[in-house]
Amino acid sequence: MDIVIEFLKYSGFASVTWGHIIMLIAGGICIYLGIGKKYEPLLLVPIGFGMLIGNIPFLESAGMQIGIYEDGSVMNYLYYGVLKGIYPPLIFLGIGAMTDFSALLSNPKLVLLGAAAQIGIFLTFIGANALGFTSLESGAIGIIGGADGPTAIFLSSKLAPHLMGAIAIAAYSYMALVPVIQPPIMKLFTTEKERKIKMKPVRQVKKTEKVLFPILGFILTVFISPGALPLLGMLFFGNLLKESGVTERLAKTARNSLIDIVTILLGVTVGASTQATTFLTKESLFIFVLGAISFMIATSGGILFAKFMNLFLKEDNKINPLCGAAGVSAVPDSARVVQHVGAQYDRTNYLLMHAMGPNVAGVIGSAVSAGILLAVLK
Amino acid sequence: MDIVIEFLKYSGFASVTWGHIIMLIAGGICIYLGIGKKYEPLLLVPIGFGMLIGNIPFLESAGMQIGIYEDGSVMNYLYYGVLKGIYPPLIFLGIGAMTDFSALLSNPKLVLLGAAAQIGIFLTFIGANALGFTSLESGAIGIIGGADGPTAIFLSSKLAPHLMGAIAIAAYSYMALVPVIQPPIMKLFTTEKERKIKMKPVRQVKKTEKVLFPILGFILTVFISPGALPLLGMLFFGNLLKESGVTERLAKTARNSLIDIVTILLGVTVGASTQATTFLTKESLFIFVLGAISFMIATSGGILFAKFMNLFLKEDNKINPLCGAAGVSAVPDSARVVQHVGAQYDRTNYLLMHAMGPNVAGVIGSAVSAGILLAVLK
Amino acid sequence: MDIVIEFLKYSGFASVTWGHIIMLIAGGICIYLGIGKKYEPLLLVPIGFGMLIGNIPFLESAGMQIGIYEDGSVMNYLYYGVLKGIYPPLIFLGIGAMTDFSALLSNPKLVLLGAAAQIGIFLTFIGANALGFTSLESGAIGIIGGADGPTAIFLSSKLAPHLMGAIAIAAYSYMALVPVIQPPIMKLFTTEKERKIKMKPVRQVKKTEKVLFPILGFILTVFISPGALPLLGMLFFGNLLKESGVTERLAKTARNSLIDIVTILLGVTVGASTQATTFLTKESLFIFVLGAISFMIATSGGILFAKFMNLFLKEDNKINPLCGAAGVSAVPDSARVVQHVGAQYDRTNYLLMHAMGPNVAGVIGSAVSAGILLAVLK
Amino acid sequence: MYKTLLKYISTVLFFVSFGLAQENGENRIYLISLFGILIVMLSLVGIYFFMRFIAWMIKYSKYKRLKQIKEKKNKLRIIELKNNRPDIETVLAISSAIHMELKYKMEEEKAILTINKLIRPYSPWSSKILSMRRVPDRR
Amino acid sequence: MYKTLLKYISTVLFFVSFGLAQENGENRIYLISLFGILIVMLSLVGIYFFMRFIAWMIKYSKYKRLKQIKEKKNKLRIIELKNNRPDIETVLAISSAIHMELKYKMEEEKAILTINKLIRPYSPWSSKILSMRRVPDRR
Amino acid sequence: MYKTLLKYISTVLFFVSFGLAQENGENRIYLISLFGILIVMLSLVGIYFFMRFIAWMIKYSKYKRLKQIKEKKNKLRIIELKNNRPDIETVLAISSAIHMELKYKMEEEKAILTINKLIRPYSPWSSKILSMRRVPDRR
Ligand code: NA
Ligand code: NA
Ligand code: NA
Repeated sequence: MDIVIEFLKYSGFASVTWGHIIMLIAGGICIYLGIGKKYEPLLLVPIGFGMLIGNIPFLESAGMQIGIYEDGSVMNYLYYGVLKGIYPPLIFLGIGAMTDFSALLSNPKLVLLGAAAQIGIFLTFIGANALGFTSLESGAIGIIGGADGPTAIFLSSKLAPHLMGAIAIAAYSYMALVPVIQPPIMKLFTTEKERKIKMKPVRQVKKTEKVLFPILGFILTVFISPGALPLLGMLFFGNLLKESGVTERLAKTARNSLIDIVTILLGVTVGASTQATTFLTKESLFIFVLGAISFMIATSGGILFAKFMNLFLKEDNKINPLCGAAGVSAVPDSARVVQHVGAQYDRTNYLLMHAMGPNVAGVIGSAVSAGILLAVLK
Repeated sequence: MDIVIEFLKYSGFASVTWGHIIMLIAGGICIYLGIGKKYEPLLLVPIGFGMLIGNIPFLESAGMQIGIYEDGSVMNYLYYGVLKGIYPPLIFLGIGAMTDFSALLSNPKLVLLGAAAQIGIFLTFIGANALGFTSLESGAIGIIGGADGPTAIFLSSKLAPHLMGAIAIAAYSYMALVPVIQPPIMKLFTTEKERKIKMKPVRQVKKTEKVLFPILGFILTVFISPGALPLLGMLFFGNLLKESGVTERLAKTARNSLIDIVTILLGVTVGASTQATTFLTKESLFIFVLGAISFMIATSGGILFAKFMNLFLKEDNKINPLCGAAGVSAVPDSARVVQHVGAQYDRTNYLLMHAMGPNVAGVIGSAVSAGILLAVLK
Repeated sequence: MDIVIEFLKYSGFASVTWGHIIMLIAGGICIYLGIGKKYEPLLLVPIGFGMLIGNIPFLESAGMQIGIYEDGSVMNYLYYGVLKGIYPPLIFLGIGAMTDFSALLSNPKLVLLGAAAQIGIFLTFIGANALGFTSLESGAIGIIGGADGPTAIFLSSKLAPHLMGAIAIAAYSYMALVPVIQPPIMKLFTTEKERKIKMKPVRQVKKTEKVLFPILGFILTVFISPGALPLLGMLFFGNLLKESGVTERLAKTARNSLIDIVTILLGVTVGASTQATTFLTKESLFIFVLGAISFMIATSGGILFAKFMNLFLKEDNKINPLCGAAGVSAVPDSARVVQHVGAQYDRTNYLLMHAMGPNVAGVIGSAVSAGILLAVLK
Repeated sequence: MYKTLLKYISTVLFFVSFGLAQENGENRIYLISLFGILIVMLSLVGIYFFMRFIAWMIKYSKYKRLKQIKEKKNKLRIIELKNNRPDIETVLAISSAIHMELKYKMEEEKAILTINKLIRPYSPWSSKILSMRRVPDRR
Repeated sequence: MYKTLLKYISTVLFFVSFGLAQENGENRIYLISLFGILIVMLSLVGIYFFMRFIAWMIKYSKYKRLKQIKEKKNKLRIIELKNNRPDIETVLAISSAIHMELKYKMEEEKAILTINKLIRPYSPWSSKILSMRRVPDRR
Repeated sequence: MYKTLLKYISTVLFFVSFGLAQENGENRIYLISLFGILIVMLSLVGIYFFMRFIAWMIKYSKYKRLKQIKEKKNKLRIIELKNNRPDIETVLAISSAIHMELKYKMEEEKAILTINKLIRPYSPWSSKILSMRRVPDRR
């Protein structure tokens, strides 16, 4: 009966540990949140299934080349794009090709909210450092507060590759949970009167402005923060393809096939990188806690800065401070949350368009922050 | 006139051998079967043209970096995805995103036919070993009987990369020739009465079952055979993207752009890998003969097991043994062959849906077999 | 205030040079020509934005891995496909899948014009050599006269990688400027009577011819010039996918998603490879001048050869020498220019279809030339 | 009668072959093959039972939930409903109607595809390459 | 009144916190964070002013060009035009009409999407895999 | 008359330039260039003859097959057919009709594309990104 024992030894049942089971359940929960609750399914379903793939127990000494950390395995080759930070700029290319920046251009003072929400990044950076993480690790953890998955993966691939799994999962989980995390904070920091503020309709944006924005906005932001070049370069390039009016076929491919392929590969490999042995650590727990705090600080930062700006604005020109919450990016979920909370207090208040401005500004803001941290810490 | 001689030396006419001509004709035949006879054109046309590309004679000492086995050539870079087994899981991702497993779920006892047909793999494994191939090589040759191109390429890339060209061409050729190979065997092993058996209409499958199947089916099969992880992981992942209902855009890209791009690259490089010098050997001949036998055994295995199952089934619940032939996979060709042969004896007998169950089960069955061989032999 | 100085040091303002500014303006001009003037926007917009990305000043010693020539940067990974000549054959695959060769098949004597225009390649090759470039460099520079971006990138990646940026930009710029460069030359070398020549309507081409052409045309041309294998192999493979009638889904993906993705990546990385420090040299200037001359010679060559052929042709069968200008390839711009100039002298003269023949023949002709130069010089 | 016999004979033969392979223990190839095919069977049988279990669970949970809801509201109506439960013929009729409907839709789709094919002419004048590289406006 | 006060207080607090961080010069982390957020602000404020400048430039250049053209033709008509310039209400009415039109179009598009969804049946008979691998004609 | 002259002169000039290049045998660059362009010519001339041969073969095989079929059936009808072979004008008329038809189809396609463009509004409300990340249902 030697052969029976040998076959058993190769099977998953022989190598399974509690760690595997916990992670398989966690993967199942991600999939459930994505499919059952419809929280960002395009991210959570691939990541969740990736967690299943990455946590199937097997005899590692057999050299079958199937684990994501085994040289020569398929998952290892695909993971390369995460590890080297190649996928995030490609995703930004697609996001650029599908984002309409006119919300930002039509009411440019709201971009400041997108900047203010980045306070979450830097306060978490300080907090992580205080908790004993190195400055490199702290920078990578802080970026979770940017509420932008690709930016988080890009920065952690450069600063702290060993923490990338936990950081990426935290960033994407909290992005998915924005509708759960943000509303209580939004209600805590605003009065009912403030939540009912109606804002002026936005002006129309000209085509020339839309074409010039990705070019000049790109040069300005990367001159200030060259570290953001890979992310902002692709974001604005994608947007130029969209707005130029003569490269529509490239923009279409960038925002469809290209971003879909990269999303599938990124999601499944990030999920699979959470192998129980490397993932179930004290550090991961800290990262999750810090990430949650980071999100809350970012939300508060946006709201409070909106209130601060209101001090200087005339009565008929005031900002509804709920819009500040959209500054965390997590496009377009947080803008939708703003619209939803606003509508709870005044059904006729249509905040979505106003929230989109800080929302896309938040994407640029986090990329700039990532560039700063990359330059200063690396 | 030195320069004339030099130019001549670089031309293909100076380097051509009988091997090149034979392989060019073989490539032409593949293209003819694909276009003229419409046998699996999506596979045979790229493979056939690849055989032309791979067998254009040239002066190898010129260092032009154009041969598939020359470092730094484009074909060499693209071939990397075959050599490292990267393309097959990506193709399985696309197949998962286009396969409807409800045929399997609606009449689950037919999955056993998909298992029985894998006997072809293991008997060929024994046969190849008896013919003098090493156990690693025998495993890779045996998998031809799985009637699944990507599985064959994946396993041979791990067990016997030096035989991959012959194995891949054999697997794809016989898959294309399924409508020629199977019908005589189907008629040989069945009585006319059996061929006329009508089966009960299948039950409807619920959406929840369809969503749970890729998750639970995946965990179960890879716990039993972890070596199948790269293939089954991607297959079931693609299927979850399809069935979840919330990730349709990812599933659409996986079953269109992604699988098409990978099919083109895989087909043309597999074809090109059949360079006369490495391909026209005694081993290749053996592989082709063993592959043909393997297909026949697999078909017989499925049919005979259906007859064996009928011994235990009530009269009104019997299986039409023709369905057993669909167990070899070669989706969906063999299922169509079943439908066609069945209709020859009773035009009102609609077997296609019943044959799809063993058909897709055959895909899973071969992947599990590949995983077992990988674990035990590697 | 140390930290302020440090932050300043990392910013682009601290590292900017006149070279950066010149190149940023050049990038802006490319984008303007693409969007404002609609000169080949699908090439000039990605290249132009790439020039912006590649010329953002930053502190190179910071090790941020953001420059295209820095190991481990995203742009460096994407540039790999240019540097190793991988993208050009993939673009040729897509071009093959969108090109209709029936214009060439219906009036095959016009293919000679596509051959004659390649004189530009070889005369520039001589000229570059006379100017002091090595024979390898001269070959790479000469290919600019082929008026085919992918061919130029492919050959320069093999012969003179250090000049690739300048060669690629020159090739694509002049391709975009075909409507500016060609008309004066066309008018210079033709009489008004010649420009008014009307040509016979073309014959219908049978499907069998269209299917056989990519197969036999491929074998013939690469037997003569095996160095063109990677380019012509993919070009004719793409065309077979298109014409076979049974692989339409593969052809569709090749001419849409695949070529778009590769065009985006190729354009942006070629643009970014023009970093001021490596690009603003005397060599680049020479390359641009030689490229312009090359284009003019190629155009003249095609026209004069048409006139030469007319000496041997009967009155009612004469070629309109304007069609010779389409022999430079630059598909389909130069064919459109021919149509346009022809229509200036006789509004009822429809030359476009006749110009498409030499136009696609020019693509084959430049690839064959590239193969010859690769074989002889490497 | 003879079928039961055949049935037993084949079962016995199966296990005999199993035993023979076991005897020949030194020849690993045979054992791998034998256990290989058994494991393949096992995994697919596993799927079979797994999916039956799930199907049963879904049915059961739905039935239970339905029961709870109904019980809360109106006990009478449940009984009524039970009496009026559609018989198997009605179900089949409805489902075949749905099937016909779907089939009709499919044909409609095919018609659209055919139209698309017709209106996509492949001449050099309309080939996609023309739309890829444009002639400038000013001419 | 009290608002102006609050305004000044908050401004002062901001600079005080700034100063405190500066004091604590040895702790790089704090300084990086402070200047980090300031630079983020700076870059987005930069975008703000940049885009306002561009908007202004576009408007100005257009206005200038328009003026030049008109001046050449008819001085009287310019005055007329100025008098007849549509008031803000008219502009709003027109733009909302356009918006409604677009919205209607959007709904139309959605309707099309719904139809597409309906006519794409996912049964094994129509699944795309069937169209991928064909049975030869001669059978 | 003078044309025949020109023809010969140009041919001679061509071979003279060829000879000159040959003389200068030590300079490889010239020879490579000369033979390079000749080989390019050769390959495209090769394609020319190849394709003519194929066209002829297709025509011939079709003609032969047609002939065989016809011969078997009715010799008289072949002659009739020859007499009734449509003249070139008829062929042109038919082909131009087909061309018009195709053109019409193309315009139809363009019309569809235009409609698609109109009904795809690029506002933040309809941008594809909104459909990428959804807000949960329960709110
Ligand atoms: Na953000
Ligand atoms: Na199989
Ligand atoms: Na050319």
